[in-house]
Amino acid sequence: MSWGLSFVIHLIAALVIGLAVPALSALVFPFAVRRLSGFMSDRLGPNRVGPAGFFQPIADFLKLLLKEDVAPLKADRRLFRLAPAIAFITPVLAVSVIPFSKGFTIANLNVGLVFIVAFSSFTVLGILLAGWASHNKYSLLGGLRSVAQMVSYEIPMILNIIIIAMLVGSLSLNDVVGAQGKIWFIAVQPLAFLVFIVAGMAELNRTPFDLPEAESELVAGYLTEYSGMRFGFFYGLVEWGNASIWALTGATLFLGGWRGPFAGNPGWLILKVLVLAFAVIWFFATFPRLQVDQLMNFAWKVLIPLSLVNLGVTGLLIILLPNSFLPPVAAFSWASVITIILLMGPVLRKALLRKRLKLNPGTELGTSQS
Amino acid sequence: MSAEPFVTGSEEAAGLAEELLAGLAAEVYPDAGRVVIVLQPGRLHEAALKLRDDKQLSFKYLSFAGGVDHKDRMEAIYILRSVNHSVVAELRAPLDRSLPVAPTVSDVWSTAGWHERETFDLLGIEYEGHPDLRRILTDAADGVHPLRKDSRPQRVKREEWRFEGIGAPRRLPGEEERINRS
Amino acid sequence: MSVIEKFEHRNILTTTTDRLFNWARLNSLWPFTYGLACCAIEMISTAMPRHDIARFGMEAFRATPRQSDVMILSGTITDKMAPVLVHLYHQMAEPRWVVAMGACTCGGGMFWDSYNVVQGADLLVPVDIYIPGCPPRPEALLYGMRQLQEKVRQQTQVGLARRLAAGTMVQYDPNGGEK
Amino acid sequence: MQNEPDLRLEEMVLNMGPQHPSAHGVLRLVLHLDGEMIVSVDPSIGYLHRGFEKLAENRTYLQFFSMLSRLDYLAGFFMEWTYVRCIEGLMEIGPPPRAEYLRVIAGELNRIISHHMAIGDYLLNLGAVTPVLWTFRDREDVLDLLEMLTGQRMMYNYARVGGVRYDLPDGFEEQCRKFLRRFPVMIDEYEQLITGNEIFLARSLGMGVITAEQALDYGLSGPNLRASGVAMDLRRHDPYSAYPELDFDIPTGASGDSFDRYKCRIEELRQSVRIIEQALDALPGGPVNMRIPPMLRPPAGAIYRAVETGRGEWGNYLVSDGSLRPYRLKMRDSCFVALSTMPKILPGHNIADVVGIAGSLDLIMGAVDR
Repeated sequence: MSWGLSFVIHLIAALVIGLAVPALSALVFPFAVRRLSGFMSDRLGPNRVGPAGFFQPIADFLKLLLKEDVAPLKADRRLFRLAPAIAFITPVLAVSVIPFSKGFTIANLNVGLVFIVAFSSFTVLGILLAGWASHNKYSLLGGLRSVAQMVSYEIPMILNIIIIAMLVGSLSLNDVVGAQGKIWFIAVQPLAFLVFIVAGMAELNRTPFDLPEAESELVAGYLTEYSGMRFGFFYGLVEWGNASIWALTGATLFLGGWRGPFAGNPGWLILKVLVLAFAVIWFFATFPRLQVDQLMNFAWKVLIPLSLVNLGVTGLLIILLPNSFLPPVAAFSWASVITIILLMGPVLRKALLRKRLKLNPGTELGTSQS
Repeated sequence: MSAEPFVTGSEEAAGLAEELLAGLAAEVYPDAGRVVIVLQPGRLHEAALKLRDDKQLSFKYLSFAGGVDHKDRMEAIYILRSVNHSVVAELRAPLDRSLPVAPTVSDVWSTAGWHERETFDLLGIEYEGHPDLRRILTDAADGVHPLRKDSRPQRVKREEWRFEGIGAPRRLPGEEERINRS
Repeated sequence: MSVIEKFEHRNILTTTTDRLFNWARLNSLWPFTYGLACCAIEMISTAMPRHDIARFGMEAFRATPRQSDVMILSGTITDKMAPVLVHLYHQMAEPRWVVAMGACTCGGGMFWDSYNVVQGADLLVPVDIYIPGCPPRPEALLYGMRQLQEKVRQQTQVGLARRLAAGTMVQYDPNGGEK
Repeated sequence: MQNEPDLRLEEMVLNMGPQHPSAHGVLRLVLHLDGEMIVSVDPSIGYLHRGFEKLAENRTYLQFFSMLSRLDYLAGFFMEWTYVRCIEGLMEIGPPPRAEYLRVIAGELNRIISHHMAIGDYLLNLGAVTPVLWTFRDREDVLDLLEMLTGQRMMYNYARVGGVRYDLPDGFEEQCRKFLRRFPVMIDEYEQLITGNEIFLARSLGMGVITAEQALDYGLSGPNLRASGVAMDLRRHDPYSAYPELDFDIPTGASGDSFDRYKCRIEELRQSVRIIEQALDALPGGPVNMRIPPMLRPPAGAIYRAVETGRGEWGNYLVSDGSLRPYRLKMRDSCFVALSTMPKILPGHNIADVVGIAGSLDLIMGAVDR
């Protein structure tokens, strides 16, 4: 096979998979969210369109495609139209370094981790542009919140990716999967996995960190002025495409990628992605939303120090015990996770929740006091 | 728990209030479970302060401030609640109907601020010294106060706002931010 | 010859696209969270577990007019609110529909003689479906939304285009807006 | 020129409402913002001003009756109760004891649905989706009971001058007791989902604090007042109907923040269950209505009567001139005064807290605007 033909095939495969992953996730995830969160709140969710309502997202997107595309007169219209396309770069490109099974990677980069981190920043740019160009105060606030939040949570995210890279000794995602032949990294570094999940929720603007599009405060945040398919781009393709990129990365880094009990194949990867996506929906149905200052405090005062300590200790252990560093790293990580969950939870709750309610028994007349 | 003597009913409270407001009130009598205090013109603010600060009656709670238009005269009404006791008092301040002006009590009870704005809006009673006397519920024209007995509120011409199609001239205030059809 | 006139007569292309497009539209009518008064509570109840409007793909209550398809006017419209309402209607993207829920939006309701109440939403914006009741039960709202779906089903692209070109809503007729 | 700073900082004016997802209907808040911090607030109301007070003057006493439950449309029975108490007070009649107990039952059921909405809506404003769905699920059960009792889901027309409209229907008592047995479990379920949640605690503790002095000064009432530590409840303070014969506690908070307001409402749900149980046990026999003249002509005079609704003191000041129509009907609403505290308590908070605090104050615009 000549080099040229191989390049063309590669390019077509990259485009097909790069577009298919966000498109499929935009079709599957909204449906799953509506049915699952419906189930969690004692409802049915959409079930009339197609088998069990499975065509609901198709109807939604076709409708959005047909809807009028409105741009406010005072908006910066060039940027307004460009923003969804810019934000869409992330899910299309980042998927190309994910190993789907043995030897099935679109681009086997030796700096795959760096590539993912680099391209995930494009979403921030798109959202900032969308918020800025809309000429709407809600959009502006949403866009600014989003940038602050995504830039802050990028740091713990990257720190934890570095931990994995240190454990593997390589930045290639294929090597990461290859290193998890015996044990998945979730068992070695549960602390990093937890931080990865939390930072991921913030990166994806999902509950409890969905401040940029906080519906009850900012109407629809940076999306407020978007209608029609441009809204569909953001709402479906970008958001859920990013969610699947996050889940793919998480599955690859911590859950063994395409590895599975019988034979390694993409099915296992998809299963792991769905498990992670279920976590997203579960959080959505459970948590209220944080506040901007609390969100920032959490990133800078909790997550980043935690990640730094984890990074330092892991690095130290790797230097001290170059041949058998996995058991001590696992011991340290598990110990810190158990400490955090068992100790900090109740302590924090007790500190926050003092016994404050007083019951005044049924009293005689006129004895209430000021 | 207050150590003050316990006021049981409106009769007893009426006696106490009469004693307290000697020279300010024209009439104090119990009626239908509450104490009615009809004030002499122009003594509202003094009486309000006295009623609030009195240890026994301690009317620290203002339920509402309103007014009644009695065709020939206007009355500003204040319903007070005692914090310690089960007593309700009604303050009535007679006003001149052609130019109803009352002193504000929003410095005595903060809650009066909005109630007075509402009464100003609906009845046209002007409260002297009120920090922010604007219409609150309606945006009627000047001089129109819907709850006055002789008021015939002007109907707003709704044709001005009506949606008449996409190509129609825009008449809405603030409509210059019209959307661009691409 | 305009584009609209080219598709004046029904053919297999227009009918198929009509059916496909209408299928998408009627199955994803996203209402606008615009609660006005008492009826708003019943509108919320309709979206809640017992009545669950989500079954028809309508639970995506969007908070911004740009992204919503149906404006459910739930409650009394006052003089102070009327300009806001029209403004919001302007901001919605085509195709858009309006449902008048409850007696007040249909014709002023029991407040018809008040000095501050608009006697019906159709004085301000074109209304597609009227739902009587004070307030209508959630079942009534569901029925009304089903009727709106029927209306959307009978729409044609030509009718829609003509509506856009003419600048006004075409009144409901079973031929789907064709003359 | 040199004195001018490079960066010009200015306040941003944000118009929240009248159409806003958490405007509780049609509240409009003009916020002056410094970044995300609130500098000052100017609530603008009247978007639902339907002119009830004027309409009352144009209708006979009985014609006006059907409008009352449209005021506070979440708990309409309290409005009817207050109004009939005014007329009964003017006519110096009292309903038969069975009617008083039935009014208490209907009133407490109304309090439950009102608090349901308050709690669910508050959590929805904070960004949690599931609580509102759960509370509405249980709210429907109460609405079923009320529909059995009165024939309507929301607008009851149940109270009559000199009694109530219907006696208990068959099967009401069993269904009500079944509900009362199940409901405390549901309340525990809400608390499991909401009260212990760290994010909820972080969002509610110390937010929108109203001290006891401020609360009295501003004339707050209901759970908002009791959360500040003032045990003032009209059911005890200015007793009416069958309440003196019933045993219940008055929950009070300690600090007057959003959390205390939420917790007071949760506790009041439990107390309402207690009250209904006692009322069902102690339900006396006899008629539920008394003969009154078909054309009501209360004697001339003025009267003030108030009822403790789910939101606080609802009062009617009724002036009669002896004719068929009320001469003047002034309504006192607790949401109106709760809203008037917002310019005082909001500055210094975040945008996110605006909706949180508004939700915890439990505003109903139908009652605010009248």
